[in-house]
Amino acid sequence: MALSIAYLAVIAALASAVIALGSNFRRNDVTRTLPFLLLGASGVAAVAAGGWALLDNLKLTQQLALGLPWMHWHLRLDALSGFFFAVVGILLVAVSFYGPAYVREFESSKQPLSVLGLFTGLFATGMLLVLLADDAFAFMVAWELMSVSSYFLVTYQHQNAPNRRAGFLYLLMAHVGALAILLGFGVLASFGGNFTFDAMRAATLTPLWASIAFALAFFGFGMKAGLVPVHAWLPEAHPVAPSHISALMSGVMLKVAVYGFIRVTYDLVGDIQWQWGLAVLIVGTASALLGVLYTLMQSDLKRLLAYSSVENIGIIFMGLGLSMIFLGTHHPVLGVIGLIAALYHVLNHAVFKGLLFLGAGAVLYRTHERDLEHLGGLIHRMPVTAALFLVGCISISALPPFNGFVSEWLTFQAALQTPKLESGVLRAILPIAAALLALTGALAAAAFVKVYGVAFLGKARDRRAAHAREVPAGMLIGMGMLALLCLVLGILPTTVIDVIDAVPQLLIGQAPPSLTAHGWLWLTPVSADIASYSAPLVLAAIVMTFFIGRLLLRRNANPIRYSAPWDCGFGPLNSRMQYTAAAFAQPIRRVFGGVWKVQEQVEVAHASAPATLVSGVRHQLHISDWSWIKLYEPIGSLVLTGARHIGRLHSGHIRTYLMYTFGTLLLLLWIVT
Amino acid sequence: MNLASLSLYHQALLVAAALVLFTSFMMLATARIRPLIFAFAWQGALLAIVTALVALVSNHPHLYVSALLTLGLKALLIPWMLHRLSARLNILHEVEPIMHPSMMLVAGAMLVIFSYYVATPIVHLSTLVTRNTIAVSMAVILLGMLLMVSRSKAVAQVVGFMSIENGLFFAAVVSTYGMPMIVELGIAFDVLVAMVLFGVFFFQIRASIDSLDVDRMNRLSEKNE
Amino acid sequence: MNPAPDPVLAWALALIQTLLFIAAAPLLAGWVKRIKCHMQNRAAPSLFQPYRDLSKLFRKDVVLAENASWLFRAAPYVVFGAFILAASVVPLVAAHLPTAAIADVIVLVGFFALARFFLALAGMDIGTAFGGMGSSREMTIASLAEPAMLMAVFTLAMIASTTNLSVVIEHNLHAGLVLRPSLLFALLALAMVAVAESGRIPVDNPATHLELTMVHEAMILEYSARHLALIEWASQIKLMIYAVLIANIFWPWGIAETFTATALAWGAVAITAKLALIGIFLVVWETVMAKMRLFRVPQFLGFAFLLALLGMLTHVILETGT
Amino acid sequence: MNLLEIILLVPLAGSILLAFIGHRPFGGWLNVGVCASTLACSLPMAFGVYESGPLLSANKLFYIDAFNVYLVVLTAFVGLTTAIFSRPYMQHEVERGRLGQGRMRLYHSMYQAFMFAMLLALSTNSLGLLWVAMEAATLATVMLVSLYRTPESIEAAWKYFILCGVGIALALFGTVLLYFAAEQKLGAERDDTLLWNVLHANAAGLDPTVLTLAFVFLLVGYGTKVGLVPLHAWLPDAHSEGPTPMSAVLSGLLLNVALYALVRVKMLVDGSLHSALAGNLMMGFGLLSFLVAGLFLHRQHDVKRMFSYSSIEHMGFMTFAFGLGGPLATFGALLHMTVHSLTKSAIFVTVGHAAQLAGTQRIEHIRGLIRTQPMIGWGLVIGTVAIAGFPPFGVFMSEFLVLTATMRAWPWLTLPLLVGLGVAFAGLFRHIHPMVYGDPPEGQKPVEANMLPVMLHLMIVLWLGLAIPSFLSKWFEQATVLIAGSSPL
Repeated sequence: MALSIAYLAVIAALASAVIALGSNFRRNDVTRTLPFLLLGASGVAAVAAGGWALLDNLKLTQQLALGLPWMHWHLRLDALSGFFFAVVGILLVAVSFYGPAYVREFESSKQPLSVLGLFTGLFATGMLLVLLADDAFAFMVAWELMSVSSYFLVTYQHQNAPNRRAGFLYLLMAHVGALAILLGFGVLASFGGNFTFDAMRAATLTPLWASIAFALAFFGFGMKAGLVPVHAWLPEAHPVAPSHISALMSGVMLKVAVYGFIRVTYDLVGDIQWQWGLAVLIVGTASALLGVLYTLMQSDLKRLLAYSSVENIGIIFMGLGLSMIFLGTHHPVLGVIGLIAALYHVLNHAVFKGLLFLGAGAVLYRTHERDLEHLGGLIHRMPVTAALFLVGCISISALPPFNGFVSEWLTFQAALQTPKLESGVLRAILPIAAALLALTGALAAAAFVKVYGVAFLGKARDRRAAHAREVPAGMLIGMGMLALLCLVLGILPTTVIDVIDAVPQLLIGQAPPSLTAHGWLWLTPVSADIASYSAPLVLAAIVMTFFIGRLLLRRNANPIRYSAPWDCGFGPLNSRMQYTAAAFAQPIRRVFGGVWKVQEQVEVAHASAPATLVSGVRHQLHISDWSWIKLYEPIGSLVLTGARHIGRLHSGHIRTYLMYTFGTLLLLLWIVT
Repeated sequence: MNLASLSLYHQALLVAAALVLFTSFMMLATARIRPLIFAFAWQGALLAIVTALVALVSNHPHLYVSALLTLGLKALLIPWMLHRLSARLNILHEVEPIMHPSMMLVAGAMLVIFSYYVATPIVHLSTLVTRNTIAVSMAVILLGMLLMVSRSKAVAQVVGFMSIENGLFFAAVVSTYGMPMIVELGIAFDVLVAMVLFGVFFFQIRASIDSLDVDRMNRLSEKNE
Repeated sequence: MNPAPDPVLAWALALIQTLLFIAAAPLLAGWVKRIKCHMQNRAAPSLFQPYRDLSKLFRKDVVLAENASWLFRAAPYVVFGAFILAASVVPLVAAHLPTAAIADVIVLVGFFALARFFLALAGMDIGTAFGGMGSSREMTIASLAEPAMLMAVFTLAMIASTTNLSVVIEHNLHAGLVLRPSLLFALLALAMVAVAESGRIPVDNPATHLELTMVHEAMILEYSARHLALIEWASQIKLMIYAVLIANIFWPWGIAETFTATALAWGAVAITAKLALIGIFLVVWETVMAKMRLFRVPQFLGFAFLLALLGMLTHVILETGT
Repeated sequence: MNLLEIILLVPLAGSILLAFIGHRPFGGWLNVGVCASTLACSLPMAFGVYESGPLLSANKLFYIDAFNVYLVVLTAFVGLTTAIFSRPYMQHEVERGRLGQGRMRLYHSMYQAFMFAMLLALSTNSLGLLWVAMEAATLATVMLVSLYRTPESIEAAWKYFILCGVGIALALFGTVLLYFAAEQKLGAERDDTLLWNVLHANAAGLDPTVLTLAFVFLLVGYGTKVGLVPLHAWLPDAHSEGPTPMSAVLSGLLLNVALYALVRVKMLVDGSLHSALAGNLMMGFGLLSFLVAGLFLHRQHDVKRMFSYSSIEHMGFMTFAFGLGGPLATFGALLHMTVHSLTKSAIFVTVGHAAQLAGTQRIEHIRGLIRTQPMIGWGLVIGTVAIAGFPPFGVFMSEFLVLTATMRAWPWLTLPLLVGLGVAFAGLFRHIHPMVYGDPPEGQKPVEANMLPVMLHLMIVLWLGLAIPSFLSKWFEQATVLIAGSSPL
């Protein structure tokens, strides 16, 4: 039953693709809205199926007569896939509200909407199928379907060169990652006998081969998830897609990669070694830290959000790494806490990153401007969007009582259980990771103060920002839904975790010990006197103090007077005098210098009359990613050099070619005799 | 085996085979087009003789047919066509300098040894009287390739190609007393058509690069790109 | 959630203690000011000057900048609320109060971050260069201070194997007099972080209004009347929280564990004495130190982080062994 | 006279007929008609074989079993679709003045002659005739390569002619050796010693050393036509300079036929040698071609040339797979033969239109196809996605199978394979991207294009990727059993 609901979700997504293709022929509101309706339906079905699977901890399997004659597609819906199903569903629903109004923007553009709709539908189909797949072949098919369709979405506005470049890079990375994953499956299958996941589960690998399989999966899925240093495609590809697609990609597609990683590592490979966990933890920490540092330096709103996805994926992998370390050292209980933290952050990041990308889309929709330096003062022009975006910012900055804080708190708690470990080295390393996580959180807060302060507060820096209007209701509903979720997930963690419990029960065979032992009010990871957090009370207290304060103070107060801000006596301030995004990040740029490749140049123009008088200053700043210079460009040039050398073979002289034939013949004859 | 114990025909056969090999070397050594063609014609003729002798000693009547075929095709028709073409393209008297001719001949000798070395295991199997000539036939093929590699004139290359065909036919005759008739005919037909096409191409090449020097045809390469 | 003798009493006490905390915060500020003046041979204001300032500010009419949005007006309340919450979590005179279970020390840091977040946004709301500058610097400093603080806190948490403040305190209380190198390092680190976070010399100067040196003051430049009062008060609470944390975690002696009148009285006396002492320390420190350049601050905090790290490592290596 | 002879006679007659009236306006249609009737005859025969096993013609000269029957159908099918495409295409060429009436006659006649040669090569039972047919295929196409009479095309044709001629000659020597070995075994007086089924029946008794030598010559000979590195030099030239329909059938069919011949021979040699020598040689050549061709892709400037390198790459892959042997790899290779020839011919069709659209084959001058003519642009990009081995297209399924088999047999060889796939993929897309996307140059007009073949092919490839229909899979399975001796199921 639940499985058939899941099918319903897939079919609805597929149908939306087909209908969108049909909409090529007659354009009107129906053909624009219908695909999104179906997408929404698919989302609802996905949430339903996923929720069901989680609540009842189902384990449903089925075979479809697709694929190879002797290897049909195996499908399976269990708690893990159910959880991710729900995550995907939530965002699909939000997008289905948001989309119809948003895509109006593209009706004027040269690309037909039908293409957008078609690949959006296929994209959703692909993601849902990946979650359902229960054998390597179906998995790879669905996986690549997801990659390819999202690639076409990235290149949707292919008239501008960055999109083309990003698209190529993205597809290449996706393909390389997929090949690694395929190889990983191959290793598992060669032990398991065939390519069904059941066989792989049953297989027992030698530690070496297990590590190889794990490494391949880690590389492949990490590449898709955007871990440092193979993240470079992500900030290129995500920003250039239409915003609701960016929301899906950053919010959900990366999570599908996380799903793949969890599925392979926890479920298929089996007995985890703590060294893997350490590797994951280190890579995750690096991604989190570098991700947020790069986030801080961006001035393109969507690019900034994309980099912050790298950061959050890093946090998720930190949680997974901790959990793997604990599992590897036989502390299943603690392993569960880490896993729960990671999963919870998966959910949270999907929600708030979706919200933020949709918000960025709303800004783009009205101002057609992605560069922070040209925005400003939107809180006056688009109050609702501003409020919703603020919720997103608070959540992603991990501030209580919103959802981002809960998952980070859980991660901290997991990290603080190190005294239970035998190895002193691990005991020393884990808290450092936790401290770096703290640094990440603080920098993230700084980054989003910058985003919000520059884009929404202050004065408009640009005519288009000054004349922005609030976006249509549909888009607001889409965002509002997610904003509400941010709050709910923030104040009812215990309830949510009660639902997520099914996943660790499935993977580790162990329910979280006492996370929710003290009722919905108290979140207690290990035990009550080790740590506890009561989000509802925190919220209550904040609200209470807030209103009491206002009541006490607003009594018989005179009306507020408005006047010009302090201008040091130099006459009125204008919007050019505001702090810019680059200026905001400048101290951090100096503190962490060397993390980026910074090219900064200041040109001072002197006035003619007195040479000392400065007539204008021009400041240019270009921040580039080391991973380009150190990793990608060398590989690329390597291939090109190889190609050039190979090219020499083709001299164009027929006698040379004859010589090849002759030589080959003689060589072979000599070999065989 | 000692030659004396063989019948006169056998000895004649071996002599002819040796001469076929010799003509290959002649082709390798001649710089002018015309003697090249003549050498090739001689090779064809000798081949026909060999075939006839084989037919005689191993009383395979159908080999007479292929002997005639060879004579007509390889010794008369194709050389005539080549001669006529080169006359019309007036390259009959062109001289193509051969780089290190002595090296060429040494290389040729090496090839003969190599083919002997390769062919020995086969020879041991065979019970045919002509088995020792298998190595020779393979040598003729390899020498033909060497000729094609060493010459840059289109005509010379065609001659080399045809002498490879000769070698093949030679091999077929001496190793298996010829292929089934239908195959023989098919091969003959193919060779003829090929020759006609070569003729067409000579003019096309001439028209496009007004020379028959294949080394000047190197537009299509990966280097310039 | 701790097995308090009588939940009602416990909650009541918690409430009272919180109010006491809030009420006492300006007093600490006044005390610090007064000592400072004495040390610098200036005529000292009364201990209660801060209360007078606050009440004056509360009575004044609000003047807002034209560009101010609702966020600008909401920020002070959020900030104040966050600090009240923080205050309610920290045991002042009595340990294991139920409120301590609402939020552990990590959440405490979270509250600080929340307040900072809104303050920084408010700073950018008006669209003046000062506000932006202040927010930028505040976020920079905070982002460096937070890991140091958490590192120090983690050391404590690992010693007491809990992040619940009152449990930590009880643990230290019962541990008796143990000389733990890790605690020493943690204390120093926490002190440095406290100095940085509560905007004291050498990181920031609460007294200055020199445009280019302001950090905290730059953000709140446009605030007036009750908004300003709330923010001032909040920062006084912040200072107090840090002081109390240091006092009660490292010298828990005297804190009340049972809710009897005598115990509580002793607790009150003890904490007053400790705070007075800490105040004096702070003043001495601020007097002998000179404010450092903004870009020296990272080194300062980096040193704090290093100390905290050392504390953690010494704990792992020396005190538990592998 | 059974269906088989008819299948052979139809194109032969068509060729002769078209040699006289091929230039008429309806010549193109006639060409299509002949191909259609060929296909029409091949289908019932295919089902006949499918129902009642292999069939041997009366004179024993023709032999159809599960292996070659589906290649016959494939050849007829792709021949038909390409003919459909070539009609408007060649008309456009005539309008552009690149071709005269006489050439059209030549073109159509040779097209059918080529079809005839390939069908003969596929269906014959005698290895000698197989050789004759291969040579005939070369001769038929060599005139077509130089159809435009440009210096480049003549050069390409000459190289094609000489290299393949020599190669084929070596193959003939290999055949002679086979015949020799057979006669040693079966005695000289029999006349059927060159027939494949006889040889296959007695493969075990053939002398190993002779067969080893024979295989070397045959490998070099037919390998030249398959386009194995380093014997491949003719292939890119011939593909890029000939008319596009020719490139489509060369890539899609001729290479398959050559590989077919090679595999037939390998079956004999394996039967005699009881060692993996033949297989290992094929694997070596296959892997080499696969990797080298992938690198070549990166520095191409001519779109057809680029895709011909991709053909080399894929042929290398198949050769590798056949060399690997074993049911799984063989099944994959057979499937790959099918999907590759379908996809590649579809791509060449699209590329042909694209080149007409832009008026050149230079990659840097082909821009903004999707804008100018969405059908062509999307056709090209989807086709490339398919050939690059992305699911759910069939190419992925076959590659998946071969990789699986490789992991079982030679785990460490999967690494170069995957690297090669990645490199080749990058090489293809770096060029395709600017071609299809972006804004078109000024005044680029759509052309009359018949995209039916493309859609048909890609649909089939997609279908094969999602689910192989049972009759087809049974068919492949029979062929696999024939070649590898056991079934993957």
